[in-house]
Amino acid sequence: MAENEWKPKIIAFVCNWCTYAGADLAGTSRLKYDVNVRVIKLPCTGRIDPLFIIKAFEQGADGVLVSGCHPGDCHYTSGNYHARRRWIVFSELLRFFGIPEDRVQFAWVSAAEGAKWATLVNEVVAKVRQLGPFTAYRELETTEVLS
Amino acid sequence: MARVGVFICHCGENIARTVDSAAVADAAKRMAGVVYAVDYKYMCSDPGQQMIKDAIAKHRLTGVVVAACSPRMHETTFRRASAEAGLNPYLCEMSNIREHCSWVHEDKQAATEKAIDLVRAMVEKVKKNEELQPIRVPVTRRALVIGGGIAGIQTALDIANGGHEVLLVEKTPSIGGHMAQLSETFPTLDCSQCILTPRMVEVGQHPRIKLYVYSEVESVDGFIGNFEVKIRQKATSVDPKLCNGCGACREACPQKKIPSDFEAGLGTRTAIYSPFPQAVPNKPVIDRENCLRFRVARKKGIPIEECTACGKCYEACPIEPRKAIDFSQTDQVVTEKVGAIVVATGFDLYPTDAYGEYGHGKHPDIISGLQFERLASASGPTSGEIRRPSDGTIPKSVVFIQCVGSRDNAKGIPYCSKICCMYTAKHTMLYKHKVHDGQAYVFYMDIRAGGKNYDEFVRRAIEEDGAVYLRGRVSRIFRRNGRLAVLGADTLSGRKVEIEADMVVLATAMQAQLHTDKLAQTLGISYDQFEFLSEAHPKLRPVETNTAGVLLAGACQAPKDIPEAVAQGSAAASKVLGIFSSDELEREPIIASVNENICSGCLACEAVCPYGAIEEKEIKDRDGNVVKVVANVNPGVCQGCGLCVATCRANCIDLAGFSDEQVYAEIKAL
Amino acid sequence: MIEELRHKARELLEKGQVELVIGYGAGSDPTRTMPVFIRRPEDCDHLVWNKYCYNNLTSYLTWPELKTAGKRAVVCKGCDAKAIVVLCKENRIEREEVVVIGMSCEGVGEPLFGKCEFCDVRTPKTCDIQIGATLPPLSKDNLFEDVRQLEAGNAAERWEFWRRQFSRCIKCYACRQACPLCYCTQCIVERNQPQWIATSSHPKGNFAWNVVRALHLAGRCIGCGECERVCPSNIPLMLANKKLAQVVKEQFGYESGYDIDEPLPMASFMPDDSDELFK
Amino acid sequence: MAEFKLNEAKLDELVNALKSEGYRVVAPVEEEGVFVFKEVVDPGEMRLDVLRTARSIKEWFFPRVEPTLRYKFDRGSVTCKGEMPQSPPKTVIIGCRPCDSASLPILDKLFDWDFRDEYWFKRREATTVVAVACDAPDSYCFCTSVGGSPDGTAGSDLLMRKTVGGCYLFESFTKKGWSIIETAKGTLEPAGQNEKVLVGEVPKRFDLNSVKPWLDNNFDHDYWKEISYKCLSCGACAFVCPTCHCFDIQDEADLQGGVRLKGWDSCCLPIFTRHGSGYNPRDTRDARYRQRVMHKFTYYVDKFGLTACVGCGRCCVSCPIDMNICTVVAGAAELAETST
Repeated sequence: MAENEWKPKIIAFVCNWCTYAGADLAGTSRLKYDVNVRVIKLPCTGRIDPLFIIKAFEQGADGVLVSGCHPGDCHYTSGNYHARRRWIVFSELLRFFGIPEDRVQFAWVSAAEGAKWATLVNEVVAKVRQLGPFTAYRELETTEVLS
Repeated sequence: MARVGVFICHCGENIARTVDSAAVADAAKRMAGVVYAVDYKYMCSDPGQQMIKDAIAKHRLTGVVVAACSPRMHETTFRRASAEAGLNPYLCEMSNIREHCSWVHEDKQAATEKAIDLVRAMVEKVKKNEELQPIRVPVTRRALVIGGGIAGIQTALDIANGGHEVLLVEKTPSIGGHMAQLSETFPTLDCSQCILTPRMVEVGQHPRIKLYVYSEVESVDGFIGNFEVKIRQKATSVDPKLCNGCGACREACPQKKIPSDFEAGLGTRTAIYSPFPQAVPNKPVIDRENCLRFRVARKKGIPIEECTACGKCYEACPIEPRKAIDFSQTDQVVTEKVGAIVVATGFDLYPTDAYGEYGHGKHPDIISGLQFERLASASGPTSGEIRRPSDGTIPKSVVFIQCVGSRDNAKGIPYCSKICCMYTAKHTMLYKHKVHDGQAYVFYMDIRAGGKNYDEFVRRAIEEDGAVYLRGRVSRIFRRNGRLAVLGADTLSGRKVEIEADMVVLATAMQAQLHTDKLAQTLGISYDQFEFLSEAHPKLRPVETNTAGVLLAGACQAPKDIPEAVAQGSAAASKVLGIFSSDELEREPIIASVNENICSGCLACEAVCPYGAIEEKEIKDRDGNVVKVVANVNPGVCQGCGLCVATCRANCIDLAGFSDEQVYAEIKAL
Repeated sequence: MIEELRHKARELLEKGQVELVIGYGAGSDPTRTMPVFIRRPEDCDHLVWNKYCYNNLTSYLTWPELKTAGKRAVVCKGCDAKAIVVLCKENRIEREEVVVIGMSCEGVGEPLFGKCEFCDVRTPKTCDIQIGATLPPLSKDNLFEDVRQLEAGNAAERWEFWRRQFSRCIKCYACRQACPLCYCTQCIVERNQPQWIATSSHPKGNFAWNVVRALHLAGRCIGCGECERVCPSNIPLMLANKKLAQVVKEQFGYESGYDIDEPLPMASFMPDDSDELFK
Repeated sequence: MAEFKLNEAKLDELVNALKSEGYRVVAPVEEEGVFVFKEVVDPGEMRLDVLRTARSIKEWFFPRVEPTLRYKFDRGSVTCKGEMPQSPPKTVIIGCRPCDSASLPILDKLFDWDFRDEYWFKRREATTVVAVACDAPDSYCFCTSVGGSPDGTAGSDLLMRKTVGGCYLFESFTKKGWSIIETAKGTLEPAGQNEKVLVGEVPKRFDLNSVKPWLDNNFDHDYWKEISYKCLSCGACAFVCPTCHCFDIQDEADLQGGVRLKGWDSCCLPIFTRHGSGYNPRDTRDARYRQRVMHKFTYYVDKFGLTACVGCGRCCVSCPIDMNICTVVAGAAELAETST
């Protein structure tokens, strides 16, 4: 069945200090998680621009994961607080425009939470698998407007 | 045209077991812009690094991607290797195919595909990388310490002894702070002044410490290594160069009834005064509020020069020919350049007026802990004898109440003042040692005696010196035939208690020094709702603030006892010495920069920057007219978080190392 | 009211209190008006005021060529005047350099524009000279009704709704050009290194553009509705703007265009902002 | 001379007849509160009474975006594949106004100038244009000032004129037009000798002959600033215009390959003609708006002998600040009068 052939594509935008380190920890602890996630490292969740997520979908992502330090633990003291506001607003907008909530997951994963990272990735991939490929977005691809 | 070299590490079996490194190398060879790709058992080994260096030379690489372990592990290794081969280190990137791939996946084919993706992403990114040069900021190796209490003194001495100049600014006429007011100190009961005054003298005489007493910091500009501070020296009306501190002026002053802050209101002082005998510097100042001549001048509305009232001090001054007394002296504002600033403004005591039920102020024999210190102090108003302020009799029974203000949400102070448990225990001992037949009672909520020899100390107060500890709050205190009836509850026995006391001592809460918020704003550092100054990170950067080059010491940050204040003073000093270790600061070039052509100057970036690294910049035309205002990043201050970049709607601010172009390339590659 | 308006404007120019009055003039037909820039007192008779005064004239305040025009007066409805607050917060203008002539307004448009049914600034809050009687604010209780209605449907329905709407966008950028808060020297869609947003008006480019347009107005949009009014394809842009206004109000307790001292919600934070969204 | 007429009541039959003959029928249809030319699904949605659709019929020949080229990357090398519009379906546009029709021959010149634009002509060939004469023009109409008329025939294959008796007179001018009549024969009836047709009046607002010379000599006239200082610099006017034809070429690519797109552009947008250096020869609003007027009323005339404006009034209607090109040109004409 085609469902098996389709490999969900999840792009994860993570901060360098907490979540990236947390993912490293998952590795050093040899925890196993789903292979369909690709991590892009940034200094801080505060650096993550909503445009990244739009672009990720345009590039064929079926799901996006955004993760950084827990509130209060930001390496840059307030980066994730600002990011939190940004995501609260942005996720509501995406929801309003009809993008299923399960396609964009926001999380806090600290450098000590390797296990949380592993579970998180598995959950996100599972949810996206349930939704299937993000064909709705793919359909926007058409360049023919009228003919 | 990009010439990227890709180096795939097996990490022994660690990667190779689940990722087909050779296949990744082959795939890499087919990526646009890749001119060389190879896999090797241990890239981080010397031969591995040599392969990279050779390839850089042989294939004239413009970028290097090492697919191996986490960059947190070996990024520096490979960047150094690249640099040694003459490639800018920031043109070297790592793909994490171990922690993020081989170690967390089992299916070899899938893991290999993922590894290829991760390599492709980095290849695309590295093509957009730019050569970056470390940022160098010159450092003025000279420190400013604000506050002359024990924390400030310790900091100043450590920095000065470390070989650098220090400016120590104190707002009162003498350094010493609260510690100078204390009688003995817990848990050793050694005399506070005996251990403090030698340090004060050392400061006063230190060749590298410049003392600004009776002065306050007015403004601070600049950034780490390059601050410019304006210091206001209030007019002391005494020429410090001429005055020899003989004290004749004080003797002569007719204004003798002014309540003394140093004596916590239990003693008096003259209008021309120095706060206490061991003051450093030992030069008096004229308190212009209370000085007769100034009062008359104010009343008549004439300039002080024309006023002839009193002048007893002037006559008494033995200095010839020019007297040390100078009524016409005015405030001076001096500008100094410093490279680092340590804030040590200390604490204040919670005003007990808020506790009507405890009647502080209504009855002279209900006093604060600090007042008790003065009573117990050999240099105090009663030369160390415990006597009731009201009638000078010796109190036979004293009630000590802890947590007055502290841990009382109703009074708006949820936090614990930390030192009260200890000093109350100390008070009961001092009292017992001075009044052998006296009885001390202590009302407490909990006894918090964490610290070296602290709990032992409290136990001694109870077991050896017989202080009676009652767990509970006091509901009311009122006068009854010359004594004080203290009504309270003993929550352990569940009984109401009433104690006939001759004196009541309130362990009042510590709070931030008045106007700490103003100072914080001048310094551009943050503070909490109680106006205690905020550290950069509660665990890992307890001494730094968010503003690089501004550090904290002592109780201005949170309630602290003397050892802690001193320890933090030394910590702050060591940070300063670190900053001063070379005449240039070198910093990672991962910083933001503004495209001034398209910046519209809304300054949202300035609002969000956690470090105050962004300020307005005026763009002027040739005639000097301001054409527009844009944001400007101070490379010396920027820490490279990139918050401003994602905040900017027009994306006209970008972050080196994580630029829009680079992230975009990564997203496209995945 | 017109006479009062003209009189005040004339006075400002005569007394040299302003160099320029930006107001409404007669349009090409009785149901329209056209912005006019008036520099001479005698021209003040060109000013008009009626229910066809749609435009939000504060858009002109941020024009570089007018920055040098010295002190300016601008004729504002209550909704328009809210933009002044944001423009000041964002350093576009100095409050002192602009004289706001606030018109008491019973609503514009025929039939009445949607925004006017929930107007709580029929008498402008931000204004230096008030023209016309003070009018009581209207209830905003049902302000977000249309938002709720759309949200009643499921994600697929909403997606379909917006896909249909955005596919009709022709990328003429009238929405952006008319918006008083779209003042960027270079709009993000005009960035091509990298090209975050496809400039072509195909569904993909249109979706990205409309997401970003709405997002960049989050916590800023003052609800003057110009974007929607000027859209030649009649796309319900205000629906998205209102959604974000609702989020910002409910989550951060902030309403744009009222308090000049409050920090901008998207450039500030509270440690206790909701954490629900986050795993 | 009309030989046939169609009873209003039979419009649906007409549409069905055309459809069954394999025509794709395009006509004014309501979409989200605006009228645009769309393929007619249910004959009932066709609205011949609509005077002015939001956008012109231009987009049925010159879509707002179309791919012209696709390419693939293979390491260093690129392989390209030109993309010609696959021959478009046989189409009939019913219910455009004579002004819209008139725009087609004007643009034919442009698209067959230095090279023949197949994207345009393939669609032109496949499309039959059936205009409806205007019985009730409005104050925005100024076709008569630019050489058109409410029942002009330029560019139409067939013109429908409304009669007092609630019928449409059919008059064809081309083979394409005639084959429509052939197809629709069943629904038509012979026209009477002297049918009373309803045709509206459009007053002439200016004289082209006096406008052009003035424009030619007044590139730097203050007039341009006076009329355009408040232009918001949006592209609405150009995008709704039947004759505005400026387009932009954009590449959209990823690592595998990409597509080169041709899309509408507007001389009023701030970045129009901005150079790579950042320099923009038309950096000011008046320079850009002047370009719009000059292009239509003199440059195009010089190059192709035609005025690139058909007086449909769409730009005036959609302008956010009510700038009115008719008034603008009329103003220029006045200046021309006074200056001589």
